[in-house]
Amino acid sequence: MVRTGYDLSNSVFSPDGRNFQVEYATKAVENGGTAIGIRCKDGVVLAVEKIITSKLLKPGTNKRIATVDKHVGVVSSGLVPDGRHFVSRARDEASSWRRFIKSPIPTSIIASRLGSYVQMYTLYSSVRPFGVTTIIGGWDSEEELPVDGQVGSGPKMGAGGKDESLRSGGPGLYMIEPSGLYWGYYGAATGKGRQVAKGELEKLNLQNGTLSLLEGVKEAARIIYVAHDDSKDKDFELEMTWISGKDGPTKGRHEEVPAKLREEAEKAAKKALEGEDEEDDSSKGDKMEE
Amino acid sequence: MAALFGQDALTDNGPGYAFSQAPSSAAGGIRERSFYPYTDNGGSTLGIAGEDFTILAGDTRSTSGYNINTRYAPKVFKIGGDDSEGTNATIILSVVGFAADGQILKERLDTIVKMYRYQHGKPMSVKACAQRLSTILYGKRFFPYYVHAILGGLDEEGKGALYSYDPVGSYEREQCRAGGAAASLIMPFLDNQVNFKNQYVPESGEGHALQERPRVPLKRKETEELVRDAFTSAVERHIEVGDGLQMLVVTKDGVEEIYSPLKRD
Amino acid sequence: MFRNNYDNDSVTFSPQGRIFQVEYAQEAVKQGSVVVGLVSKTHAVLVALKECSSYEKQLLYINGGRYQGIDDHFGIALAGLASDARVLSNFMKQQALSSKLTYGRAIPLERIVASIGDRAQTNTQHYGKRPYGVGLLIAGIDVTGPHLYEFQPSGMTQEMVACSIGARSQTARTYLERNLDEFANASKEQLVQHGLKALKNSLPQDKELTIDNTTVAVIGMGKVGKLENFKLYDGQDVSVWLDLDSEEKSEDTSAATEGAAMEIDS
Amino acid sequence: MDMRKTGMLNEDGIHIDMDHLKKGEVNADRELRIQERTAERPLGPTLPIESRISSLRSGSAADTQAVADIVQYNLEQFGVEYDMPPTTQTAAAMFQELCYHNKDRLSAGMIIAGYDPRHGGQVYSIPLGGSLHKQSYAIGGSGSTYIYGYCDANWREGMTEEEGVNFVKGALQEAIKWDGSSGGVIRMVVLTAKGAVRHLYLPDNGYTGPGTK
Amino acid sequence: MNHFPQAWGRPRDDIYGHYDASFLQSSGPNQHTQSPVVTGTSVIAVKFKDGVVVAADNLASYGSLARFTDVKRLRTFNDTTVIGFGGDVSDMQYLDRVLSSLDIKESYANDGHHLNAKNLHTYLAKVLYKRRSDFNPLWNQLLVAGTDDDGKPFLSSADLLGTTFSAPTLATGFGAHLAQPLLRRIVPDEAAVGGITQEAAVAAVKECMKVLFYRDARSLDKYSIAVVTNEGIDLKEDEKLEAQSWAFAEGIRGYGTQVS
Repeated sequence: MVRTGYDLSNSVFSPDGRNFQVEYATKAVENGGTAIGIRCKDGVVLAVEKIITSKLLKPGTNKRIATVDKHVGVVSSGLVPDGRHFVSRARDEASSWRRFIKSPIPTSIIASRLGSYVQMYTLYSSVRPFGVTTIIGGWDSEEELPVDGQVGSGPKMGAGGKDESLRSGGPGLYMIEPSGLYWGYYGAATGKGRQVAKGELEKLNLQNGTLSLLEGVKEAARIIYVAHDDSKDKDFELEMTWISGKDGPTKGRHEEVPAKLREEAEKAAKKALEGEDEEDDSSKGDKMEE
Repeated sequence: MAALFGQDALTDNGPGYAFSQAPSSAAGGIRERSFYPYTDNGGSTLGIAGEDFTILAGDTRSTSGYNINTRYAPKVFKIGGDDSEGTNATIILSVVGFAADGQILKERLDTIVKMYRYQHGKPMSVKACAQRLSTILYGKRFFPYYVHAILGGLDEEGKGALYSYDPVGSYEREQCRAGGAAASLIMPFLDNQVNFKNQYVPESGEGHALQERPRVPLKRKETEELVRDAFTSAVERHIEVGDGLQMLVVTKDGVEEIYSPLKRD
Repeated sequence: MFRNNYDNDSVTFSPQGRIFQVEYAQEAVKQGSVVVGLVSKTHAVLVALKECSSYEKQLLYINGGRYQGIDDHFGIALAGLASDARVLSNFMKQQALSSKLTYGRAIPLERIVASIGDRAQTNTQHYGKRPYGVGLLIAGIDVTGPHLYEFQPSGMTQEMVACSIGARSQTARTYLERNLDEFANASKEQLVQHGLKALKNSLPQDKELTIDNTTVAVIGMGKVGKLENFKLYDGQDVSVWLDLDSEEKSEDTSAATEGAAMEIDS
Repeated sequence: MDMRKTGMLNEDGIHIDMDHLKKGEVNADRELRIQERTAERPLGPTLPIESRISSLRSGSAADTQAVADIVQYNLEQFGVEYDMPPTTQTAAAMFQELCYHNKDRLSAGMIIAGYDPRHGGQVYSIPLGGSLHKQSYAIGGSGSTYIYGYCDANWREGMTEEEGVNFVKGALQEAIKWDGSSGGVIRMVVLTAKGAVRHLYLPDNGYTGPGTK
Repeated sequence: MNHFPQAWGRPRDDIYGHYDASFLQSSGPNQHTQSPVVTGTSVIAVKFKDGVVVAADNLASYGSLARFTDVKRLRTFNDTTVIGFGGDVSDMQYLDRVLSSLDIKESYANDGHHLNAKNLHTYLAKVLYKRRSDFNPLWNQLLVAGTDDDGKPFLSSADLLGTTFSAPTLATGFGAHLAQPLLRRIVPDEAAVGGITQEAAVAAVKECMKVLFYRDARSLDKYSIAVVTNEGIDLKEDEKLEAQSWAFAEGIRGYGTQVS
């Protein structure tokens, strides 16, 4: 294969209008563990397949899904340290929003800010693009939030003249690629198993807005298990977080899915897989057990 | 002005204060915005260097004006050592005056002594620490730490070493020193009892022939008693001193802490 | 062509999405002599080979011996460029100090490790910088118990049960992996012995561990919530550990296995 | 209005804002704010910040105008950048930020009132030091000291728009009566889902009209 | 510390003589220092065997005007710590935001470490000292209540100068004069803390709130009270003073028509 040198520097177009460095960065993502996000009617689930690269790693630690402010979760696939950089920027954005607007940053806005940030790393030859694709899930509060720090409460019966039919807040899910490109999603997947995962997500018909958060958790676990290619990869650990509204289990906060629920979901996922694999040789199923 | 209510009512009937109390009012003339960044938290400290030990002591009362903030606020601290408790420390410091400055000063010195150990692999000598403390204090010559600091330890020969400081870093190695609210009460007592000032050998003569009582190094036990007496007396005569007496004693075996109650009136 | 053009700086991806400069920096870690770290439920241990490769002036930085006092709750061991380690170590020292001064609390280990990881990542994304050429093992204890972390030049940091980095560390890792299940309930002595055995495995055939080439550092949870401060054993002091090792060998080579079996019974 | 030694304009007047609600009138729950001022100036202290957010200012006219201008600009930017109208809270947060961080340089007491469909009518008060208080109604300015009692005694939860207007008018009449530094006409703006409606009441007819015209 | 937050941090004429402020520039850039405007009065707190009780009334005064009557001056942190604010309300709100952002930052690691009351007090004291050293003080006195590293009750004060002290009973503002002696009678020293039940502590604090309302003209009969223990925080923000008795007024004879 003949390379022309247009791929040696960031911020350089090739004659056919490609930015090779961004494409190569995407390659780094394609080797990462699968990460997915599902936007349910009453919340968002994030899940990631953590490949166990060494037996010496301490199980249950080395978390890969991060919280931003209290209501946003971020998971990325690709170069892990780049993901950490991304998260720390996200936290800066959220805190600067807090400083000026004195309220939590809406998910759509943090996605847009971070999209711009990632895009900036494709513009200059002095930096390289992010080697991660990131999924951002958040819940914008449906409640009337006070201005941070305010005292007093107004009339006891609440403010007058509200349009009660208005629905505000709710779940948000976005995915940002190394190019800085981002879209809002019902279901998003990245990393090694993204193709399989996307197929599975599509089957869920998420745009109908009927999938509940609890079902979402089950589906997320199942999809990660389906997307995991255990002929190629070693064992993996499943990490899952979720965010619900004020009436849901997390009360608007981004939190780890409780261990019990996750284990249940994993058990169901394994079972579903076994069902699928019945015709295959059973050695795979055994392997899952260990 | 009326738009902002009669702000002057704020302090019409309190004690007098050095600055106009009216909050900056709407276009109401010159705005006075002074702030006095110090206060005096009372209390007293005292240090005595012996032959092979040094004692630093302080009462544990903290005051503001006529109020007692607390009956237990230590004024004597270990500096350096292995951890935040000062395990294996060999240097002690007392601070009296503005407590917040004292606290910060102590923390700065403690950090420096610990960093010294980190960088040089050996503990800092009292002499070096004494010089460093002076530098810290002078570094804030134009916004001083409002404290009277006394540093104690053992010198290279194992003798008791005591250094006392003014707020801007002037320092001197001394045999004994009292600081804080009751300094003027305690110091003359120490002059007499530690350095035997105004004590003469009986019958030794008249006028210039009169011989001063020769100085003898104090024993640790009697020094502790001396410290206790000094504070018991100070408590009687100074309202900002009382509640408890905290003593740190450095010897070749390390630092020992002794606490005893004082009158709480 | 053997050489490629994608390895000149750390801001260029190869077509496979690799960053060669970072990978080369990882090689620098392998030039350093081996260090081993492991944790039990009560202790964290670092053992290291002292003979410095040409790369290293100082093998073991322990924030308990030379760095005593301020971060009494953790220490580090390095493989690779010692000067890079010093930069990171000083940074950690500052962070630890500032945590003590600002909050009156010993800095949580995971956070201080993450902070050097973040620092290292920056060096892999900007032109004109180079990745750190050093790997670290960070071992210590905080209120959540003993921890061991590995730091890599890429900025990757991971919590481990046991780990080894440096020259021929693969053999040490193999030992650790084989005995992984025994660490959690090991006593302080057993843990150090495992460390020494792993270390020995990485030695060339004709070499032995001696007081001249081995250092050991231990930190443990003392009684009633108190720390057993980080303690470095160097020179003659190491002999207690080495003797322990040889005694055991002469008595019964399988003592460790037995010990573990007994614990399972109980 | 008079000139002080500092060269700052000082504005007198009183402001009442109320956040009030009532049931029964379609879309009529609203937030109200009124202000009154000496008649010599063509504009009241009421400044529209966004179409349905207003600020009331007391203290130095120059200061409060400057603050209001900055906030207005920022709110416009906000709307453009995020493609959504700012809420009353956002406006209040911005005002508070400016008033608090520049408290030693400003002499500005502000009342922020606004309506948005999600939060309904709201009133915030930012007194001199730059603290932020959410209130049922807020009063400020020189005349306000005279009507703390009136307002406390006459304010009720869930008033209708008409009751609200009367409450505000009644309070202001008292302020005008007793405060030597307040007087003239009553200007009022009523913020509801329907938008901002300005009212004017003259002493000529005992403050009964002309109202909204 | 006394009844006049405006006077905090200023030398008293009767003790120091009139202060010569001439060397302090009265004009020029970087003038920060302000005075408190909207202020809260006393905060009082007492340790008991399992924790700490803290209380403050719900009033924010504007000079002598009782301007805001629904200002909650106790703030919780982490479900482990209560902070009571006396002094300027705008600075209290600022500190509240500082604490919120600290809370968010702390929860990021999710590593099982939490700041306790002692850590928080150290931090706040540093913030206050820093600001006083910049001549831009936060005009507050804070009481921080909760438990320390060993789970024992913790109570400590920090003020606009960065001065800190800790005691089994603490009170700011007017409370330092009126409530502190009453509380000290019940809990004279650290050793006595172990013998105090929660009920006794709450009763003592409520009694003090009543005395303060009787005698502090800038106080309110609505108040907030929090009990903080290792089990969590019980915060009530809309308490009313109970069983007040002003009937003694009948017996007072003094001026005018009452001289008989």
